[in-house]
Amino acid sequence: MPRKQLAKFTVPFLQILAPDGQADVKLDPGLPDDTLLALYRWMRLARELDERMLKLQRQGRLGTFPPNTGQEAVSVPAAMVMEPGDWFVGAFREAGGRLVRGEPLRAALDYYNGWEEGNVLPDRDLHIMPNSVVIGCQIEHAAGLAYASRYNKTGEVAVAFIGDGGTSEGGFHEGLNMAGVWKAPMVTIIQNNQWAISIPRSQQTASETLAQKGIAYGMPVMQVDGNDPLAVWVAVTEAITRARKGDGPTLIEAVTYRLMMHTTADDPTKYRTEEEEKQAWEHEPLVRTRKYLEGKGIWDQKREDALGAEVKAEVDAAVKDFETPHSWDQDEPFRHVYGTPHPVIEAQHREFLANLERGTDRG
Amino acid sequence: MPRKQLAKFTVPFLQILAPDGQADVKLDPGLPDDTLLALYRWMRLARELDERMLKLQRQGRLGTFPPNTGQEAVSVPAAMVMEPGDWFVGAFREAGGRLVRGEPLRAALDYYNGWEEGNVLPDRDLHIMPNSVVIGCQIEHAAGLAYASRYNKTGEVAVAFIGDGGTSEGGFHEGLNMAGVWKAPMVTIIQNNQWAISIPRSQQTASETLAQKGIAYGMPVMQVDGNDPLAVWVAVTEAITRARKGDGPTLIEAVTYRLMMHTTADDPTKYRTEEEEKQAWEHEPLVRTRKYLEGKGIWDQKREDALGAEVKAEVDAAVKDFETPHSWDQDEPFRHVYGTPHPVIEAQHREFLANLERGTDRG
Amino acid sequence: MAKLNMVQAVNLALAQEMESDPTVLVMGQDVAVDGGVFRATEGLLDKFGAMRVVDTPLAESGIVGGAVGMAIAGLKPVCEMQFSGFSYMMMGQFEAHVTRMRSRTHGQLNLPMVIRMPFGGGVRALEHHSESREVLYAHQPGARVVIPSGPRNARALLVAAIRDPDPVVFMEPKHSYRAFREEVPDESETLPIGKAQVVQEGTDLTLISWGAMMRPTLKAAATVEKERGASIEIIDLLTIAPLDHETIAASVSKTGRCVVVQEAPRSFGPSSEITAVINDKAFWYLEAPVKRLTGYDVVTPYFGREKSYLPNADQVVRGIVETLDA
Amino acid sequence: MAKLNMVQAVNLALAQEMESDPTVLVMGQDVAVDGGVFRATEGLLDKFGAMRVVDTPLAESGIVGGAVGMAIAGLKPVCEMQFSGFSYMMMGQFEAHVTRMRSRTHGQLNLPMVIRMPFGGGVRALEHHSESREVLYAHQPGARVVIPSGPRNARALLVAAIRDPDPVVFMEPKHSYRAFREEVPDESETLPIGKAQVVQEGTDLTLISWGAMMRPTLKAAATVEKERGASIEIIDLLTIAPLDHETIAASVSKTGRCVVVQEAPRSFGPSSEITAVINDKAFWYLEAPVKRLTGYDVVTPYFGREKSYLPNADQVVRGIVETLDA
Ligand SMILES: Cc1ncc(C[n+]2csc(CCOP(=O)(O)OP(=O)(O)O)c2C)c(N)n1
Ligand SMILES: Cc1ncc(C[n+]2csc(CCOP(=O)(O)OP(=O)(O)O)c2C)c(N)n1
Ligand SMILES: [Mg+2]
Ligand SMILES: [Mg+2]
Repeated sequence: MPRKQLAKFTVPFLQILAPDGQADVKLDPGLPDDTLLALYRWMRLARELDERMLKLQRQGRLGTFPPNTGQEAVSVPAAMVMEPGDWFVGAFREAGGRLVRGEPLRAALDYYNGWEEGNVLPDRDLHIMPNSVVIGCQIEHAAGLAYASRYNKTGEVAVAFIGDGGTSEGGFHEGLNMAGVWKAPMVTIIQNNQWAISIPRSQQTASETLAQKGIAYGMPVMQVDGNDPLAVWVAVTEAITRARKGDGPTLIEAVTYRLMMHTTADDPTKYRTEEEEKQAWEHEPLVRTRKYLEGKGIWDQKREDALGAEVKAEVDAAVKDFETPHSWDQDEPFRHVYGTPHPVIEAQHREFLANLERGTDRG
Repeated sequence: MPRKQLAKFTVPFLQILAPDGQADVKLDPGLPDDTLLALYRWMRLARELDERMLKLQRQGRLGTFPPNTGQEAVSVPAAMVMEPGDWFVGAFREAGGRLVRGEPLRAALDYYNGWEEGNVLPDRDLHIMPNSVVIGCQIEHAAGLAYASRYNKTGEVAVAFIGDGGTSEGGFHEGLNMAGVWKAPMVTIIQNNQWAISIPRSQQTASETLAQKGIAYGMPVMQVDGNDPLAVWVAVTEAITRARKGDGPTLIEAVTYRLMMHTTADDPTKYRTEEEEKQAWEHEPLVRTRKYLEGKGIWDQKREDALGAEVKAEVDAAVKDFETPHSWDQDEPFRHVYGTPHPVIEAQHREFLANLERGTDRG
Repeated sequence: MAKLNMVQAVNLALAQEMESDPTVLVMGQDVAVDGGVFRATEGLLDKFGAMRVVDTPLAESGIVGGAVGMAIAGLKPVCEMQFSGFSYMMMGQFEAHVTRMRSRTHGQLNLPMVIRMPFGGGVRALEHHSESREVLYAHQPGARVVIPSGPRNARALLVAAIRDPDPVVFMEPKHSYRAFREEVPDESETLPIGKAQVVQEGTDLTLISWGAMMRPTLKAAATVEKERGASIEIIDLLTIAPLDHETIAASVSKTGRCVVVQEAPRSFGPSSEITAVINDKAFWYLEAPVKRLTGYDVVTPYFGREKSYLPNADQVVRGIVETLDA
Repeated sequence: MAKLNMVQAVNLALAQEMESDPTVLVMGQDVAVDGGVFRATEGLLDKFGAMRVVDTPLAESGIVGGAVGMAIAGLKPVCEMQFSGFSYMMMGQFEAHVTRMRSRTHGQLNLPMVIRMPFGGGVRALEHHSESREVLYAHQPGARVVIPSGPRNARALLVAAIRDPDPVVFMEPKHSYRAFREEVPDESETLPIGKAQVVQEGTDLTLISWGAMMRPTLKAAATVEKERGASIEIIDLLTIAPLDHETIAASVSKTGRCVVVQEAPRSFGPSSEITAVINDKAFWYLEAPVKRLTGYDVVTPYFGREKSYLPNADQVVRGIVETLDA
């Protein structure tokens, strides 16, 4: 039994919708028209929100935020194929998916303007986890949520997102390994947008694909064109189905591109060329989806204009709401250190209120 | 470009010496007789040390320690193929390899009897890292050592060890990923001894092999029979050669078995059967190596007895030395908090000495 | 009522809470088949099965991060860190999520989870098995840090910790695991988290400690009482964070003198906080400086030197006498 | 001599040390091509090349663990944690190795490495970008914790940290990064690590702070001096651990009154240690309790509430007045 091959692995790739809007007929999932229209609408809304937030930020009316422009075809279809009870476990670049899951437009505005109120959902049962700004942790949370699904036999699936950069963190590894051992109903989607701030994908890891990292945990893997919402739809559906059946977790790499800056505090011209960005725009997901819809005869310029007006109005309303002066208490944090009172916190709470009242006249 | 296969990976396996002592002639590296005899001697010495330490521990003459019995064919040949400048980066179950690298027998005795003196090597240039009791950290250290080798163009290779359990830690992941990106001259050897205390390999990870975890980092991988010193010799030699040439890191899984308890504080009957242990003893490395030497006509019972007496005498001498009363200062730690003095430490140092002098008569 | 040591008391608390609340589960390295390296979870696997007594991979961050997910999904995970010395691997999860989830969501998501960890020296163990680093957890608002000192309060506090709506770091002084036994009632009982206990009233000096240091502390108090006829009030903190300022301040306001005994290194240790609280709340009553008897600001030595580095009753006696005479 | 802000001063220190010592290298996320998210490492890649200015994968533990290996092999890595809020991911490496290697090997292996991290609030940043948690590092013997307060001392201390034979956690108050400029001499200069600086002498009260809090502290002192004619001695700690007991004790022994201003949460914070040191060394000189003006024991709020949570000059003024009048 000398040198022999013990095990073989392959990394499949899936693309259905080409950049020109042509779908591979053998692979097209044949989604109903209203589903396709909803899909496009969510992506447009997410894009509109990004663009408005960027404007607000530049005008000093909003804090720093990470735009998801160019990546709408990842989180939007993923969120659409999830069941209501499934857990949406984001990193911080899944604005589209969050909207699909029922997060109000305004939540992102409040959150990125420095208010915890943006994390308070209309309903706890929306099963959306808050952003995990600390990268990698969310994969471990998802493994635990998925474990709980098995524990309580709820059939819920945890769908987690992480960036290409995030795959280097220990938390990515520990979470996926546990999910593998637990055969946990979990789907992990790497949004490989080619950049982790200024670090290109090639300097993040020496592996040929990010999908293959799932081989380390004995789970099925797949790379998909992340600018192709149909491929994402099919891949995530397959993975969720497998998870819900009790066949364990899946790792999906969605290859996409971060078309804007990392956050509004970032200047991409320091580390990448305009040429690269221009090329990437040619693969972006909205245009190709629109062409696909046009090809199916369910879309045209008139409808496009109407939708544009519609999402603009929706975002307008949210921004108006957001900018209506609110009277959120400054002392709110004191109410949420613990769920039960403690004299140390209560005393400091009083001290805080007294300081607040006295103001900061002298600096 | 629909569903296609992006990448293919295989996990090769290597065994040269079968449990019956027969070597695969095509694969036998044909090591010189004196090398083979030295290899066997180091393994016997490591075994002898384990057995004596176990006795000492049971008699209350030594603290807790983790025996390496059954795993000698991993760290011993690996250490033998290393160059003097290469870095030996152990976990804590590489007693054999440490001896090969020049660590005195007595060091392990002092270390496991609660004295930092066991970490102080006769020469800093032995390039042996202290045990990393905290699992996983050592892989990150090795990546840094290997980076420094490239930085200083020394050609040194860092050879790191970790257990099957250790592969679940984030440090394993972060260290190997960095090594991959850095094309660092590093060889990582997983001692898959089937158990992490009471957790069997099958519950540690869902991956079919541990070797395949290297696919996540884009590095060559190999599984070897870890009870076969020739296979380890060949695999580590290949990997070190590749590393020294500048072709980057390798991950090797050595399949072996922890024949004794996890540490002397552990009771394996709680979690595994005698039957399993008995079977494992049939694959242990010393007997098969001895048979191989006998087959080559360079070993017999007489030489075996002589070697037995020799290693016993060597261990006897180390134990005698170890048990000779020493006068290591109790206040030593105060001298090594920092390399330069600070009044806070100096004041506490004086306080400590005063307390020490006064004793603990009243409890 | 049975005479139990602390390991058995912990085991009892876990078994009873798991019995009465099906959402409670136990997870960690070697907690199931092996029953825990200290046997604190022994027998639980047989009673409650592998879904509720979970042997995890070797991954502290994964364990705690997994527990965060479970807690959000309605479970009450009791995680075990095999030794506190390995718990720092999960500090990222702890700081970023364990302590913050409630505040982040204004209470919409809370984490009823417990992180148990044996800590402290005195058992002649390997490196990383002897530290006292409770401050690393205590300084982070959002979690509680509880340290029992004996079997009975360990049981009662662990039950309270499991029932607490918020994360509790439950640090078990391993030196006390099998050091002595106490009567522990069969029926479940709790102690309030956040409250210190006056274990003995007195008028001349307040002696404060917690965990394994309670034993040399009590011994020293008895010695000084006998030798000097002093009346010493003794406080067992039980909860390190948030600290019970009232009990400390009331006692020191009465006695005017205070000695704090701690195993952790001195600088930035719990006794510094206690001193600061006394400074805030009882300054005008102080007749002598607060005396901190602590571990030293050195890297915890291996066990060959451990004994001389752990505060002992003799030092406490001297500290008390010095403070009485000051 | 040029007028630099703190980011530029840090940059200057790095550039000059790299110039004069070929074993010094810089590593971290986005430190090379991007020049660091705060531009502290800008231009270094061009000057020193990619081997010495290393853009790493997104892995804090890997960065610090890698630096441990490099330091043992004779290099002097200066690691950057992008924000202190992410540094807890490397706490396992820090506790187990960074702080212990020297002690473990009785000095045979030492770690001349620096871990730089921007910390603290005041820049309207996202969650995890505003905390002050220096105690988590300060409580661990074996490493030093240094916090500059201005461009000139930042440069001098960073140079000293890089040359130090032991690991230094170098925490940069990001609120001060671009807040003001100072003359920074071209020629390299150092400040001793472990020494606090008396930035103003006085007789009525000792005012202690560090980092970004030095600004409201100085402002408050000027106000009280003007309004009350009080003479205030001001200490800038510069090194948090190990702490400069002498300077603190000497000052408070002289003034009899002390106010400490800290951004971190109050409980188990640096000001508690300072209070305890004063209790130990200057108790009999105290005419009033030490006043701690600190952050609150709450989870650091997002920036919508940040301003009311950061100690401000007004509070410091009131604290000083109260302490003078006590
Ligand atoms: C643990 C941790 N380290 C560092 C950071 C700082 N940081 C924020 S985003 C980012 C890059 C993330 O890249 P990637 O994972 O690819 O996600 P993307 O931003 O591209 O969506 C970094 C380094 C962080 N948030 N968390
Ligand atoms: C980070 C960390 N967590 C937990 C432990 C406690 N512990 C010591 S050895 C061990 C099992 C190690 O298993 P493996 O990696 O397979 O190595 P082996 O003991 O089999 O050689 C555990 C859990 C540790 N030392 N470090
Ligand atoms: Mg990215
Ligand atoms: Mg093992």
